[in-house]
Amino acid sequence: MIKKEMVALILAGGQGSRLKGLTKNLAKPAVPFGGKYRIIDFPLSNCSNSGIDTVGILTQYQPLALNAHIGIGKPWDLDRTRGGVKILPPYMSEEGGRWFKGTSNAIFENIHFVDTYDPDYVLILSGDHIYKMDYMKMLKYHKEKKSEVTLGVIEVPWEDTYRFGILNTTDDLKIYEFDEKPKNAKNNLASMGIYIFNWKKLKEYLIKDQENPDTNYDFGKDILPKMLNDGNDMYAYEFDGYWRDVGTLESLWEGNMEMLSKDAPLNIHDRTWKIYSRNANLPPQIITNNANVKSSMINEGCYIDGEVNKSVIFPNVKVGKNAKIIQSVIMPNVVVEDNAVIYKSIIGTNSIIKDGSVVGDKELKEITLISNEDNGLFE
Amino acid sequence: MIKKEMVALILAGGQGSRLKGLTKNLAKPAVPFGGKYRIIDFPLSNCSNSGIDTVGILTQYQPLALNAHIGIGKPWDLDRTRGGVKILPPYMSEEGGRWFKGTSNAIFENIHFVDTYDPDYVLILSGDHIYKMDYMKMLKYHKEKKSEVTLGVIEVPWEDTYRFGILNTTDDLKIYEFDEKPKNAKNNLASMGIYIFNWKKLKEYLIKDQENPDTNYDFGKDILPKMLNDGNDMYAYEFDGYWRDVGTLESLWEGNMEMLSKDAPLNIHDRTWKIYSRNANLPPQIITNNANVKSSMINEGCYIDGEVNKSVIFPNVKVGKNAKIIQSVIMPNVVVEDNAVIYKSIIGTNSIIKDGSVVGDKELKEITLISNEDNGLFE
Amino acid sequence: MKNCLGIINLSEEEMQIQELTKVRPIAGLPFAGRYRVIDFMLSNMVNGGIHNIGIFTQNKFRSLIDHIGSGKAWDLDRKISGVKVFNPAFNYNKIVQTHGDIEHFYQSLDYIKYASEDYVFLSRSYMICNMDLKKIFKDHLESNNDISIVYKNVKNEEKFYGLDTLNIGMNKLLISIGKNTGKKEKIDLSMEMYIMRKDILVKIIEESVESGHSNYLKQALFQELVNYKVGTCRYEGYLACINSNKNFYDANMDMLDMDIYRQLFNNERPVFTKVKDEPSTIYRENSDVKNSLVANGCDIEGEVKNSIIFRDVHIDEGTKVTNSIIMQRTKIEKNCSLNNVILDKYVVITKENILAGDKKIPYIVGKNLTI
Amino acid sequence: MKNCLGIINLSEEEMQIQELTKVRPIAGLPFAGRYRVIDFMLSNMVNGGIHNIGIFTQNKFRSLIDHIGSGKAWDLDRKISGVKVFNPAFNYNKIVQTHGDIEHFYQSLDYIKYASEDYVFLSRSYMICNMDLKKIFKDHLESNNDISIVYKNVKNEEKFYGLDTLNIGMNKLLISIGKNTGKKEKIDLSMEMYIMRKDILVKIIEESVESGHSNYLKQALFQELVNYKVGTCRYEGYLACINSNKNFYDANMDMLDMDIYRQLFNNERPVFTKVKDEPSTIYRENSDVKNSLVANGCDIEGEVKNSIIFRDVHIDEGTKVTNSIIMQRTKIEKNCSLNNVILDKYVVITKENILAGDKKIPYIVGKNLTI
Repeated sequence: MIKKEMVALILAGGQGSRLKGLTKNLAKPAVPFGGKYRIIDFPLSNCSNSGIDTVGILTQYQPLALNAHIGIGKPWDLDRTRGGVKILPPYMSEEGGRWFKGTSNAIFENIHFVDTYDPDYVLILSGDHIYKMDYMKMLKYHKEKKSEVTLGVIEVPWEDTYRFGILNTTDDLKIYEFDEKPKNAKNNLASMGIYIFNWKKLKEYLIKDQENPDTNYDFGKDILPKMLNDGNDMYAYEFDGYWRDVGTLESLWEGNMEMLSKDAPLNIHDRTWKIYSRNANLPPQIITNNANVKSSMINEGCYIDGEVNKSVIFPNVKVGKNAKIIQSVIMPNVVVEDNAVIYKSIIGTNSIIKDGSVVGDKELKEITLISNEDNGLFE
Repeated sequence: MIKKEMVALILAGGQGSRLKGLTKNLAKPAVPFGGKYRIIDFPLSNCSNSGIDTVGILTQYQPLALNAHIGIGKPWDLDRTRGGVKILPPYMSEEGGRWFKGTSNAIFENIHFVDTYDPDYVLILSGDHIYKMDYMKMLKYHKEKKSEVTLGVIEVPWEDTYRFGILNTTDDLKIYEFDEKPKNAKNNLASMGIYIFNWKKLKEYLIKDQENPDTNYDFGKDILPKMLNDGNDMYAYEFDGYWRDVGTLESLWEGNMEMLSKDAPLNIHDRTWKIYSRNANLPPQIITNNANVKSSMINEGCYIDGEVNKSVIFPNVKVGKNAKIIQSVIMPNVVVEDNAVIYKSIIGTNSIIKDGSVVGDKELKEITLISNEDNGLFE
Repeated sequence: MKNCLGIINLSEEEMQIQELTKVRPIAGLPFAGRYRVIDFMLSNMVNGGIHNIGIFTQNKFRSLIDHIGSGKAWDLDRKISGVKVFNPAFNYNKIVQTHGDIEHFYQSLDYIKYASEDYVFLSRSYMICNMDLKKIFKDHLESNNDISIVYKNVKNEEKFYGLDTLNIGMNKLLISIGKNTGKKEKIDLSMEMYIMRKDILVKIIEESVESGHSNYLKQALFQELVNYKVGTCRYEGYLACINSNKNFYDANMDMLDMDIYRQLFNNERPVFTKVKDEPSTIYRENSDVKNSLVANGCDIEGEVKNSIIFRDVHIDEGTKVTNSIIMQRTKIEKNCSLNNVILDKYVVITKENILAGDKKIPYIVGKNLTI
Repeated sequence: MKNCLGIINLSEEEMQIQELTKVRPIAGLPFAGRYRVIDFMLSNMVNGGIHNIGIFTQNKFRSLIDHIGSGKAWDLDRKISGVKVFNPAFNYNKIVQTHGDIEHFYQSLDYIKYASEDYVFLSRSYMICNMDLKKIFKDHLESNNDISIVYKNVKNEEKFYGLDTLNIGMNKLLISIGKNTGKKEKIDLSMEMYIMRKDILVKIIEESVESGHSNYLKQALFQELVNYKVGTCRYEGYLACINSNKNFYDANMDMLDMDIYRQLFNNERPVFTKVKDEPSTIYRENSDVKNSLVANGCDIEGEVKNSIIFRDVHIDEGTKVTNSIIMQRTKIEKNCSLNNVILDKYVVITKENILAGDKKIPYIVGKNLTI
């Protein structure tokens, strides 16, 4: 097997319970986003565009749709003879079944996979953030700083610091303290959940951590603080683009809405940094004579016979006559029958909104979720 | 999703502990066989050659090498837009982790997968037999007999009946009794572990079986006897080609040796029923001036500078000067150093046999296994 | 129809559709927002169970080869069989050039001969339809005829003038093939699709090359029909013939009729094409889109009525597009007005331009132009 | 070398290798048991990090297109870039045929111009070697020359007669290019590989077409070299030039020398080719194989010495094959004797045949023949 300078690992095993019904039969990274994508398309496309051709995806929770989506990585050009994308599920060994007990344990269980490529660096990503980032620039920074661990950070408004993991740094961005969800933050640089490690060093800590009886098997709680305490050089890498955690219904809704503005912070049309996904084979969208579409995104296979305003409509959605969709996210294959009205809602894949029904908060305050058993199943 | 007449499910989750060290880091269906294949290549190629384009592979034990081998099924022409081959691992759901508790439970947990294709029939295969068979002929028979379940059977010598699951049948091959490893067999038709079920009927029994507190979650022990007791029409389908279980070291060794004879019962060169596998990219084999090769199979990437007699040599094996290999199976990437001698052995992938060492039983009676931690890892 | 080889013959007349076919054969013409003309025949074959397809091109084959690629989009990237494009072999040493396509088929006769299939379904690509080939094949087998020709009974209209018509006699047997002069009110239009045993096609090609009496495969077929029992299979459903600018324009506009649209696009027999990585189309605040087919990746700020908009088209503020076909990656700047216009790919219409054609003679802007 | 476009120009002289190149270009010649000649240059490029490769063919391109396919075997089936085969466009309306390849490059100039890479590595395919292109590219960049030509310093032998030699001056700069007349004992053989900025190549092609002074790209390059600062990069390692039957035979036989074999085949820079589904080769009880290279899928019952055996060859009992090259899917029946023979693909040698050539003029049996 040929050596790779850097291997990426995407943590995609989380249940994402704050997304409620959407993740009942679906891993969080497989949740639809942005009119045609799934969340994991963003880190995967970033890897591909950054020139990283070896990616392991650690799965555990409801991986069927995710596995089918990723396949051998063709849509992201990651179907490589050497390297490429590999799905790493938990498995049974001679010693019995081994579920991943936490983020650090998941990587510990796959040390062998990483070692096959003998990398100098490992990039650890999570599968639930929306952003476009060149990881190779971060690696260059990591090397320049002679860092042991580099954490991607983003400036957040001071008033939001209490919601994030804040990194306290010296002037040259060397990290001296982690401050998890601080009440009185000393800094406003939040961790993005993007890490570059020197692989040898990380491996050493992973093995040590397994032997620690008090470990939570968690990167943030165990590995990183331990490494900092031991005096390893850790730096923050500032990212100044768009970055959003879409782990809650509110943030998922907001992330979708942000794509609709004229000066959308995430330029999805940029041909130099495309976001790839599995493309369905569906006919073009039909906008009928009765339709009235404004400030919305619509995808292939849709049939729009009603009103759509400030909404994101995924592929293969039918919107009936006199139906109204306001400030909503409509996931694939949904049927909105005639005269139905939807306000500020997220409608899960394969749902049917019956003729004349009214869904959501007319005042446009609360977000309503309509989900169903079949959320996970679409092509 | 489009309807499929028949979907195949391959049970590939077994540990295969009778293969000892070979399956320490490797699922049994991924064990190398026949000079370049893995065991699962046989049922997969049979599916492909039979025109079955939708195959689910149920994995559980050490699936990494198996997953990498199967990928999206390109080597077997099973990378289909609709259907194709899908790997079905156990996974975590809202209710927690779900290992497959047995063969029938494994299929129960994947009812949803099968239902996506709305098939009339389901073909259940195991991933540990070597044979070439047209499953479509069996389906034709199943339909003609108006059978609910059809079991593939093969005539075994009467003296071996005690080792097999024997089916007692009426003259028209209708099954009236299962006789597991009988001391005094009434018949010599052994079950091959190949079943065609009417899907609706099977599903009904799978669901019932889950609710039975005394179930072993096993096809042979629970589902089939229950169906027979309930008076369902079950028929045996006689197969008269070569069929071999390679689940023990002895049978694995014998199966390999059987390929070497001039009138080998399994014609691997038959172009009308090719056995497909992932093909490595290796240069041709080199037979040097010192080499002496007789009655043996050798694959690409090998360098043979010694004696090879009645042996099966997998890809990328080096055989040093004055080394001798007699009646042995040498798996990929093995290095046999100068002057080493190997008698009647199975040498696991990536092993090194040191200069001058002698391995195996000089009397050619016992089979010796040399295995190592890296058995699972080769391309 | 696993036992049937598919052949698509692209040797087509392009006289009446020159501007758009400068850079591509008719088979490669963009259609209905995201397809190319050949996608329909390819999908018909794949949905009919044909897994071995040969496409015989004439010139201008490069864009078509790019489109077909490995055949993945049609699930035709198979180990055995799949899709194969035959370009006419180009022999430097042989300056004498025979006209017609029969020579081309003769050069590749081994492909036809040695394919494992026993039957062959021969067609052109310029007839757009969604046809159940399994049924057609079944009809042919049950008829016990040597050859079957597929036809559609249509009300005669100008768009069918000059095409082949079938004279059908007793038991659906063919009497003769004629040209549609426009005199009859209803005609049985030949869809130029033929089913036969493969050895019959091989024999027809060989005999024709030997005798030299035909330069075109179609000529050769017509000449030989007398020697065989030739039947007919009737097709019901939408049919468009892409052989003139007007027919191309009208067929695209037909897609806005939901009844026709649903005849071409359904779940049972989907139309496959090469997929592209395009984001969703965005409709801006002041956009106004009605009765239109819109593909992915567009950014629409202006007004669009009764039009077909292909992928990645940008229509700026204040611009009105009506009754038009706007192909891929086109940009129409501010305050333009377009009516009865066809814009080919990569066209830029600079601001405040007014372009208007007539429904019968749409105004066409060729590929890559900026006006 | 991600920033470098690769171009393989197959416009090659086949005068001295006619029998084997009847059905394929030199680039498509089978080599070393399972490869084709072009695999080596393709693999050099891929191992050097070049991901965008254009292959410019002349005639007989069909088998080559089959071999390359989607480029999967070389990991070149990429979304952006990958491998593209350019056949000379065939214009029915233009009977006047210009000779040479420069016209072909000019037709596809957009491909070169609009590729995202800034540099281009231009080569032929008939030179077989395993070259570290990353190092060559680094040397070129550090030299600050406009163009670099790759050469190898070789002891002069008959096999190099007639090829280009470089006259190299101070600082490795090129003085001139000459022909090897065989007079010197050691020569700096041009490997006909050129690295330059892409715009230089485009300029050379455009100027050459404009002035009409060259029909071949190589001519054009030579003509223009005076206008640029041209350096040289030295290659050390095995080199074979497949431009005559004898050189083809000798180069295959070279593979039996383990030192040479290991120079061409190593783990660091593997040679990729299209893989085939073949079982292991079986050596029967009475077989006797020595000093030979054997590919998969063979069934050997007889004697094989000092030979190269391709895939799926059957050598029957009592047959002796020595000093020979036996290509794919050949069958040699019982009690034959072959010495210094080349059998092309699908040949059958019926029983008790004796074929013997000379090492200098091996006996060649063309494709598909039964004798």
